[in-house]
Amino acid sequence: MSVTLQTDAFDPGALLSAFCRGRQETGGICSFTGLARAEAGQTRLLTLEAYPGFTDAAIAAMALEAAGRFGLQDWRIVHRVGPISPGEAIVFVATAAAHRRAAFEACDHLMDWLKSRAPFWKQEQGLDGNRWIEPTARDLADAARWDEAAG
Amino acid sequence: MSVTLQTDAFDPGALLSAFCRGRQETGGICSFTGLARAEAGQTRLLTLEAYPGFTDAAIAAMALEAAGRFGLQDWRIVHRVGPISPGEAIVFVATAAAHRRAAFEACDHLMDWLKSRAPFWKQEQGLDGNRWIEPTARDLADAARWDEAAG
Amino acid sequence: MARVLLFGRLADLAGWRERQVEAESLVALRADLSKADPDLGEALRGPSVQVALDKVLVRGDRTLTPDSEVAFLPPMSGG
Amino acid sequence: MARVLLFGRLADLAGWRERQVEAESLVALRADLSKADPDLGEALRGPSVQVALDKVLVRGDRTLTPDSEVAFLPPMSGG
Repeated sequence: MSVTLQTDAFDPGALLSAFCRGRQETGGICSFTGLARAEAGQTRLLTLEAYPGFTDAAIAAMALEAAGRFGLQDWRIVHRVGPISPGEAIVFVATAAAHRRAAFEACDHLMDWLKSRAPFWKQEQGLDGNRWIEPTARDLADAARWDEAAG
Repeated sequence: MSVTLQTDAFDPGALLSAFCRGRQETGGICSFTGLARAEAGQTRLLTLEAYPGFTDAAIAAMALEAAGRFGLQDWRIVHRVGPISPGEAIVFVATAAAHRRAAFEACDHLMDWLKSRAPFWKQEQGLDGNRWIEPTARDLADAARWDEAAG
Repeated sequence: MARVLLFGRLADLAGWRERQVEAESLVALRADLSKADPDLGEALRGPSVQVALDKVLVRGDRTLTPDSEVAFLPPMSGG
Repeated sequence: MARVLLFGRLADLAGWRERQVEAESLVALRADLSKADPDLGEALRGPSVQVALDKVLVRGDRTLTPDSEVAFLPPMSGG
């Protein structure tokens, strides 16, 4: 149960191997890896800014809430900050539960929240200059799916 | 896009590392790893029987159908056969898509099908002897969620 | 002559998993298996048992050739 | 004296990301920042800008101590 924000690239598989190890009562582990897309030649550099101590605390609080709600046995979140090249992993989320439905739903839910509400500031450097990005309508709609379910 | 049935144990992380490599246009990769549970001390050995050439063909046909339905860029399925000890991985499914919703849904769907309808015969060796297992009501209900969606 | 495969509880019941059997059709094969082992014959007639000929599910009768492979599949448990 | 942090487009607008500012309250701090850079002052008043004091979101005024950390947070983009 931990959050890591890091500027170095990471290997999602190494994180999954570590997360799977020594589990006797876990039935299912779901992982999601978000990658930076190249967007068909329009090469972009993505830069993520975080507020250390605030961003990781917000993510941990959210993950603990989700762990209780979905009955998770364990979770792990790693998020890149700083410049990220196309093809590189931006985020890794893994969830462990006794049954697979809980692992899938919690991972999906955590990703929706991370993509739309986590305290990051994202900048795309494209051919037409730099711009700060806000969550897409799709991201907000995805995240809102869980608000009703919580009611 | 391949299915492997194997008697040897595997490392889910190594499979995920290989699956993530060199992706320029993939936005999200979802993976699910199913593990054999120890069931609190009631140590069991699980044995899975497959029909080589039939089981793998059925899984590949199902995965290709799902790839079309969800717009997957790629998928990978590895399934153990033979005796499996508690804590060991039984199944690994990974899906790659441009956007995360498709990756999650396809992986979830493939797992539901694999757990309930894939041509395996599963035997549990428990303290009270061996028994052949059929899909649980939960497995069948999970798989049936997708029948309506396809209509 | 066909190669016959049994899976899961059918193999446990019969005490074998693979056998060469002389038969010119699926109907003749079922009759031969039933004659040699009535309990197995009964089990193979169960509505939940499927038959694959050369790795493709089939229903009803089929002609068998010397290199046919016939598999009797009890209800699949999923993985 | 408080440590002031700006994030995202606010830092681009101001041309700095971190600065020590003399101020005894959040209201006084905003006034000082606005006086030195009216455009920044205007941006900080936007309804979508949140304020964190010592890494906790706050609303309204607060007393600042010499080791206070004040962060101005534009809309978060998600990861």
